[in-house]
Amino acid sequence: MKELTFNVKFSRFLLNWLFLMVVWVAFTTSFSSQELVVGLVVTMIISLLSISMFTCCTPAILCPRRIFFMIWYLFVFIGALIMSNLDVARRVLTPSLPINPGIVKIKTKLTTNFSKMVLANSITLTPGTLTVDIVDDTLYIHWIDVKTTNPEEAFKEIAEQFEKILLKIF
Amino acid sequence: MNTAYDIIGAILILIGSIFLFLGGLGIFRMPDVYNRLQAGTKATTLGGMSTILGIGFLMVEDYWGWLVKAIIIVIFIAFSNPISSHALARAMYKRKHYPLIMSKDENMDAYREVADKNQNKEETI
Amino acid sequence: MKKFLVLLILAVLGYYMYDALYGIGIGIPRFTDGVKDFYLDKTVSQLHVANTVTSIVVNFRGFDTLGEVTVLFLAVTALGSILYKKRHDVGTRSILFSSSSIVRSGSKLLFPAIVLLGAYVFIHGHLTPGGGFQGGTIIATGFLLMLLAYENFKVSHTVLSFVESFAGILFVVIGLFGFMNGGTFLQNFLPEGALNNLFSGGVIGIIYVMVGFKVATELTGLIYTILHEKD
Amino acid sequence: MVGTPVLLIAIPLLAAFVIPLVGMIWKELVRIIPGLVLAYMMVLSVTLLHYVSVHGTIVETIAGWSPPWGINLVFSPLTGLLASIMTILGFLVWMYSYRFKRNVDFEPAKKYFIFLMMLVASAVGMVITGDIFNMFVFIEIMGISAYTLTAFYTGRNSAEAAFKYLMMGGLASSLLLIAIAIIYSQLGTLNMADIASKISTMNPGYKITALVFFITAIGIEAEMFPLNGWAPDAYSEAPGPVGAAFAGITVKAGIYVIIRIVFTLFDVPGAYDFLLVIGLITLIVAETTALRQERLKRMLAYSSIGQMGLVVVAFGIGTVEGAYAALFLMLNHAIIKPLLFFSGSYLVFNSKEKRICEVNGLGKYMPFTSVLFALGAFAIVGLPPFAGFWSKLSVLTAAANEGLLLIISLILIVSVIEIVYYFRVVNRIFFLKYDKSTSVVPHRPRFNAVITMVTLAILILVIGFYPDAVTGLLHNASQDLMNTPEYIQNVLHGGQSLIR
Amino acid sequence: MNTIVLIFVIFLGGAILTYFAGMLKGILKEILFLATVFVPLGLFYTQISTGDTFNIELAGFALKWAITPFSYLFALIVISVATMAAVFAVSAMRGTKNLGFFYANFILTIMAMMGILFSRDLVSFFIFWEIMTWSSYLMVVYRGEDVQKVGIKYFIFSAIGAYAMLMAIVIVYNLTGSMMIDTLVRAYPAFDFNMQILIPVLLLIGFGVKSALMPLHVWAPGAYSHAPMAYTSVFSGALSKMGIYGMVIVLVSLISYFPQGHWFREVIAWMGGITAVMGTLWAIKQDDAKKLLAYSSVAQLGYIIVGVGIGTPLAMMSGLFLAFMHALFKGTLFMVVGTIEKQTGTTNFTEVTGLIRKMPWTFLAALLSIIALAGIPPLGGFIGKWMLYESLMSSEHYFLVIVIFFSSTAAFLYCYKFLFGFFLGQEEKEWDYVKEAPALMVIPMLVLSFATFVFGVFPGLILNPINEAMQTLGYANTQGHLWEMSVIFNDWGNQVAMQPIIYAIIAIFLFFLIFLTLKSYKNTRYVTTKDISSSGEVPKEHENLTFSINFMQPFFRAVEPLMKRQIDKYYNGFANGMEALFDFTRRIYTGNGQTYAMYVVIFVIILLLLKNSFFG
Amino acid sequence: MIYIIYIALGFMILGLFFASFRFIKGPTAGDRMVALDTLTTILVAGLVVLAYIFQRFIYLDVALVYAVLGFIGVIVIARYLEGAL
Amino acid sequence: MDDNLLKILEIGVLSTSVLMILIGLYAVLTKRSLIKIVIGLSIIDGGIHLLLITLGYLKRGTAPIFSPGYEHAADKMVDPVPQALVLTAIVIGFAVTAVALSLIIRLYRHHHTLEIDEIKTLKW
Ligand code: NA
Ligand code: NA
Repeated sequence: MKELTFNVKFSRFLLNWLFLMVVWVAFTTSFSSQELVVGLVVTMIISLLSISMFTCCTPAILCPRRIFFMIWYLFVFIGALIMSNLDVARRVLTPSLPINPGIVKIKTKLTTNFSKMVLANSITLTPGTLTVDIVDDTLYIHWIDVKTTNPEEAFKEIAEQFEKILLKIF
Repeated sequence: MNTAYDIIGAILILIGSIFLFLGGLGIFRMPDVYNRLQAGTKATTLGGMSTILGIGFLMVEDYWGWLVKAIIIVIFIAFSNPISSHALARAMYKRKHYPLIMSKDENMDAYREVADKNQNKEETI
Repeated sequence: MKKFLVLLILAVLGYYMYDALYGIGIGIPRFTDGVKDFYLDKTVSQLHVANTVTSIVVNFRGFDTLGEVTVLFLAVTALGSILYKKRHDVGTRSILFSSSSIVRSGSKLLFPAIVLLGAYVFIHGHLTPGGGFQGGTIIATGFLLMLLAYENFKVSHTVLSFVESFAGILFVVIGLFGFMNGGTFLQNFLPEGALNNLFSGGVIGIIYVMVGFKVATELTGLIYTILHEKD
Repeated sequence: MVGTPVLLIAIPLLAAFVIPLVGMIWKELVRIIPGLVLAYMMVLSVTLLHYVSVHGTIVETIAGWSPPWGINLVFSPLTGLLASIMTILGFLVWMYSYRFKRNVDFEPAKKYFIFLMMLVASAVGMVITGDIFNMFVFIEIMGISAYTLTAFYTGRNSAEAAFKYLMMGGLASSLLLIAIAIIYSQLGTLNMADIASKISTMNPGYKITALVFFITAIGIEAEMFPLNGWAPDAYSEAPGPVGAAFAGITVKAGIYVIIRIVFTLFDVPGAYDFLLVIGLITLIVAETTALRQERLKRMLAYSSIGQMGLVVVAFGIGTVEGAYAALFLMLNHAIIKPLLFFSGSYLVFNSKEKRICEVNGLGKYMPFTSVLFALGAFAIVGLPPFAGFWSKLSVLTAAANEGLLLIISLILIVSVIEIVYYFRVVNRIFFLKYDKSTSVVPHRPRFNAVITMVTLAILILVIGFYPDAVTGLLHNASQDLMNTPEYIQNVLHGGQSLIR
Repeated sequence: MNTIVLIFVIFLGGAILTYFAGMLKGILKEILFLATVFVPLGLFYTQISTGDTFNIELAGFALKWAITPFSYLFALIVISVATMAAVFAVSAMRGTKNLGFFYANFILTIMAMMGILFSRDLVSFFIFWEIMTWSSYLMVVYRGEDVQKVGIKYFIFSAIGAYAMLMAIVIVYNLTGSMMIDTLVRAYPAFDFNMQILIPVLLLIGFGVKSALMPLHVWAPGAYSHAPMAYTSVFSGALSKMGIYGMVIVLVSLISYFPQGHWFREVIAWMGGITAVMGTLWAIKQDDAKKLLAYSSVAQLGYIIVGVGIGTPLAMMSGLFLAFMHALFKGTLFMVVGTIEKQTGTTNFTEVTGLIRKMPWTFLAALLSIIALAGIPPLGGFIGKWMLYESLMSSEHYFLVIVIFFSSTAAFLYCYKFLFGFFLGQEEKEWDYVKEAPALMVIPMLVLSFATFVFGVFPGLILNPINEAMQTLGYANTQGHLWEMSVIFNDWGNQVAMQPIIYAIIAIFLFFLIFLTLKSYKNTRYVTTKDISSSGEVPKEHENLTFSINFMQPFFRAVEPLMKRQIDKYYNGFANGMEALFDFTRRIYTGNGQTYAMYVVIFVIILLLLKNSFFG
Repeated sequence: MIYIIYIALGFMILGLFFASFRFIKGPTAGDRMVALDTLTTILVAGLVVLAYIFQRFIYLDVALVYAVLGFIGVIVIARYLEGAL
Repeated sequence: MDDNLLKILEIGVLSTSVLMILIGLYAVLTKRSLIKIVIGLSIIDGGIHLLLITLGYLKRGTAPIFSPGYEHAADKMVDPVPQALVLTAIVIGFAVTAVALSLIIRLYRHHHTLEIDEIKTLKW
């Protein structure tokens, strides 16, 4: 792994700090000065200590365009979630259990580990599919009702809508 | 039934709890561990998120902290549950507990070709 | 045969235990002169600590907690002693499969948040249902997560040892400060502050933070030792 | 005043936390600091014991909450005496093992001394605490220290011994917790004096069930038959000085707890008779088992268990004289058995098996160690003019005063058995031919070990020739133990001269 | 400082000093040793009178040390034997290893015996008793040969005895609230019946062990013969008398006040009688002088117990007189054996013969002592035995008379064996190098053996103190009337009617014995003891056919049934059975943690099941 | 409003029941873990609902911590099943 | 109605805790694997902790935390003492379990088995 410059490190630290401070406020649900002061100190310490770890994104992620896509992604995701949950409900409640399970593989164009994780999680959370593993750019997906074993077709069925947006975010 | 918050909350809770139930039922009914993961943990994820958010909405007028904290929990669940499901599925596969395949298609288990390899390179932090 | 005998014996024991405990009366106020009412009263009126369990754990029965922290400390030390091997015997972790990149990325993302949650829990030990033990445990599980995700995740023994010792020392020293002004061991010597403020309860919050540090480092060390044990 | 009773606990804890830090700076401190702490504890407990025998019991509160609300420490003639014995012995064990593992790795040595110090501190804590749950905590500290010390040598079967110890200790703590739960559910308090003052109002059914769990739990720690299966293993697999510490310190704390519970906490007279019976069975089984041992330390272990049985018998007599005799026995056992362990482990120093037959003829090559072992053997079986005689005599007179002739005769018969196995060893050491083929190689004790053993020997002789050096303390302690109302008065209502 | 304390301080300090001085070379340690024995005993002899007391309180028990006329009598025994044995030991033990250990234990034994005699309370009595036991035990195992069994046996029996005694002591303490012997004696008649039996029985077990009373004697032969002979003379001469001392106190001071006491006395007396017979028979059988003397001691103590047990004034007097005499002559005889052992390296009759001309002084001492032992006039043994017969007759114990007479007669056999085996018989080249022992060894023997002679001729010298001692026990002053009862002597002391006649008889007898023996050697052809060319048998190569082997074969065929039942075997069987049993009990500890956990659960259940009966 | 909550609780308890059944039945360790994972999620939701019923905001912290610990617990077991411990 | 519920609760919780203790004991007494024995000990502890917590329970009680809105609710609060005790007991139990596991690792190194029947070199 290449050495990061101080600037990169510092910017990531600030991002980390900000992120944690938001989480802190959510935890404390309080804007009292005592809580904020303590929070600033604690989150600073933690972000300092975890600076080498928190490398999944850069402060660039905060640019408005990406945030917009994030929100859009959220809606797409929730829609998919609800639809496929209804699908699973149907399967579960059908006495004959209409399933045809199997594992298929798809390829993703995403490059960073973090974005691949988000994609995999999204696939997992949309019922009917479950990411079993990622090997480099290949995702192995357990599909409760396999419609095709062709990777490209499967990609279209399962991941395309998510990947499109994710490519824009990351 | 006083405010919109209450209504949203009630609906979310109701939907959520039904999915929680369905998740449990899915686990009960599905034939193998992968399908149980499919049906069970994910339905409960949605159900749990929905229920928790619903409570947050119900109480948000009392104290805004309820909603904030509910969201925090929901976000955590949204991130953690797929990971744990995935980890379980992978672990079961690595234990050579292969998934149930109903159809006769040869390609129904695409993972078998790479499963036994320790394919992840050492990745430092 | 043996199992049958054991079952028989356990049945008898179960009968007697149930008999001994049945009717012990739960859910109803029992004591007219028990200690709990005193605690519930004094935690508000004198210590200004919202969480009575915390005021009991850290103050009323703080001596227990000191012992408890010691137990944990000793367990960690014991692990080092029992599993001790000469340097050249110590190997790296032998792992069948590395974790998947999903788990890795997820852990990386969640780890700071989990540590922060732990810190939040022990910093607010006197206000919310939390405390040093709970917070410390959460932090340690954060480290556990990282250790599971990354085989080569290193935790500095020196740092752990330093934090752990320092927290322990501070606990005892704060206790000894209680002797100031004719007080007793572990007695509060700081202003109590206002109920439900972060800065309240005097030394109780500080001690619980120390406990949190101690528990976090100790459990982390414990996990680290066990995970790096090679057969 | 060099301190208050709480420092007996706080200082070792502080030191335990400090040692890893200072060990990074200068390794030798890892050995020295526990010694200094133990020395301080010794001085403090002896000073306080002197103070309380003049001014009366000290009740120290913690965190400023007076009993029954806060945890309190009771430093009375009884607890002070036991604490003094423990700290003195702890210091001696430290001295004996000062150069322990010196040339080996640093890490194990560090841990050894921390655990030794904590073993002593927790035993003292068990004795001086006035709170039943706090006692549980100290029992656990002692347990973990003891398990670890037992498993110290990686080369032996010590892990097996430690695991058995842990299994039994785990059961003990579980039973103890159940008992504490029952007590708390009925009385709403954990303070021992408070419990004692309220126990008469407790439903007898719950009371006796709680007592049963207490007795079983502490019976494990106090090595009562049939709960003592762990003990011989632990004693024999642990390093020699640790065996001495077990015999001299931990089991004493266990016995103390049992008597505190039976005498002070509960008002069940039948418990005395029960102690008498169980102590007698322990005594007989342990001594007869000791007779058939082939390994030296195991024999010493069973002997130790037997002695504890005798102590319990003496307490079971239920009179002040009985308590006096029992305390006398405890005191003597605390100085004699360590001497036997110390000298015994030198006798079988290089042996792997540590068989008794390996000591043949060592008297010629290790005269000093052998004579000390013989002195210990003479003293432990109660030969005059050594310390053990007076305690045995007082046990018998106490039993006679209650007309317990059968028990007297059983004790004496068992004493004959004891003589047989101890004198077999002494015979072997002095009067058989040294067998060069055994793995035992004569080994001169090191200077610190010599000092330790000589100190113990001198104590044995001093008490033997002038028992009145300690009888006053023992009398005070036994009266203190039997006087429950005064205990309650002191703790709850502020007896004389309290440190609050 | 109180002289009593001073004596013990000197003893104790001396013991410690000599222990360390033992490492020194040269005679300093020997001087120190002798001084530690002589000075306090001298102090005792000159400075202590029966009025002196010393009181101390120890561990809550009031202790009192004082001397009574009765204990004074035994102190005389201790003094005479101990001093002579000490002198003997200096020379006899020279060159041995662990000399300091020997000295220290020797002194401790003497101190303990004096302590027993000083003790007026049961605690110090017991303390000194135990010190005596362990110091003598250390002497028994001192030489380290084959001692594993002997030492343990001695100590176990001593412990059993001591603990029986201790049990009696604590019972007494409970009943009277005091440890004083006087208090016990005063309170005894008021005890209830069970205690009146239990206490003396327990005490007698304790004393019976030390005085080797059958069936508690089994330790004695081994212990007597394994200890260094310089010590055994004290062991058999003085230490065993401590048992007699205690027994007399019990029998006289306690049992006399007990309504059924005479049964007790009968039993004791009969046990003494049986001990005498069996001891004699076993003694005859021995081929080793040490063993022979050891069994002889057992037998002699039997006589003493008979006298003490019967307890009439005359019987008591005879018992005490015999005790004194036994101390003198048995002390001498053990020294003789010690001398022979030192000079020849063996104590077996079958190996050593014809020492008379090489060690004439030793022979003289042996001869005198043997005569005393056999009860031949005019030496002390005769007087004692005569009085014993007379007392038995007058108290109508005819069967006992027969028993004693049988035993005394049989004793001639081993007396002869001893004398003949060592000193008479053919001289062998093998032993040509043997020389007379050094003066320091010979003198104590001669002193003691001449003492037996003197006291035989002037028994009054001893009977006076005995008379005095018996008065403190509650007997009437017997001087004047009792001594006259004796038919042979109208008055004891220095005017004995038959003395000249006896002198004449003895002188002639001795003269002929010696003369004829010596003469017979001159006129005989020298053959080795292994040379059996005259007999026509064809012996195997290494068979030793000395006449002293199977000496009394026909006799033993006669008494075989009596000898067959060796008590030792019963004890061994018992011990082995116990060990086997205990081997079973230790299997409770199976080594499996689960079993132990099971014990815990079962323990809880039993307590819960029985909680009402335990704690109800 | 409270009736909706009770209905929701009823559903949850049913879910818990089925999941517990799977937990007990297995048959493999993986099945049990799947059931445990589900149970955890349902319980977290249940804890939040309880916080509402008892009207105590601070109980939400318990739910959060429980969620974290449950997640890590499942990861630990999963890694164990994989043979990585 | 309410009292009956309470009774059911009491019986249920007590039965559960006793059952846990018994199950743990069963494991300790019959399971041959050291790990299972340690798990048994932990189950026993769990049962006892449940029992302890139950003792502090109060009908319609709430957590003994005086958070905003609950500053004066002391009379409604459950007994905090058992909670504090259980907190301590849990930590201690955890520590002991950790030590037990390390001992098991040592035993496995030494004996290459976890069967308790095969680890009894020290006996009699
Ligand atoms: Na989950
Ligand atoms: Na436990």
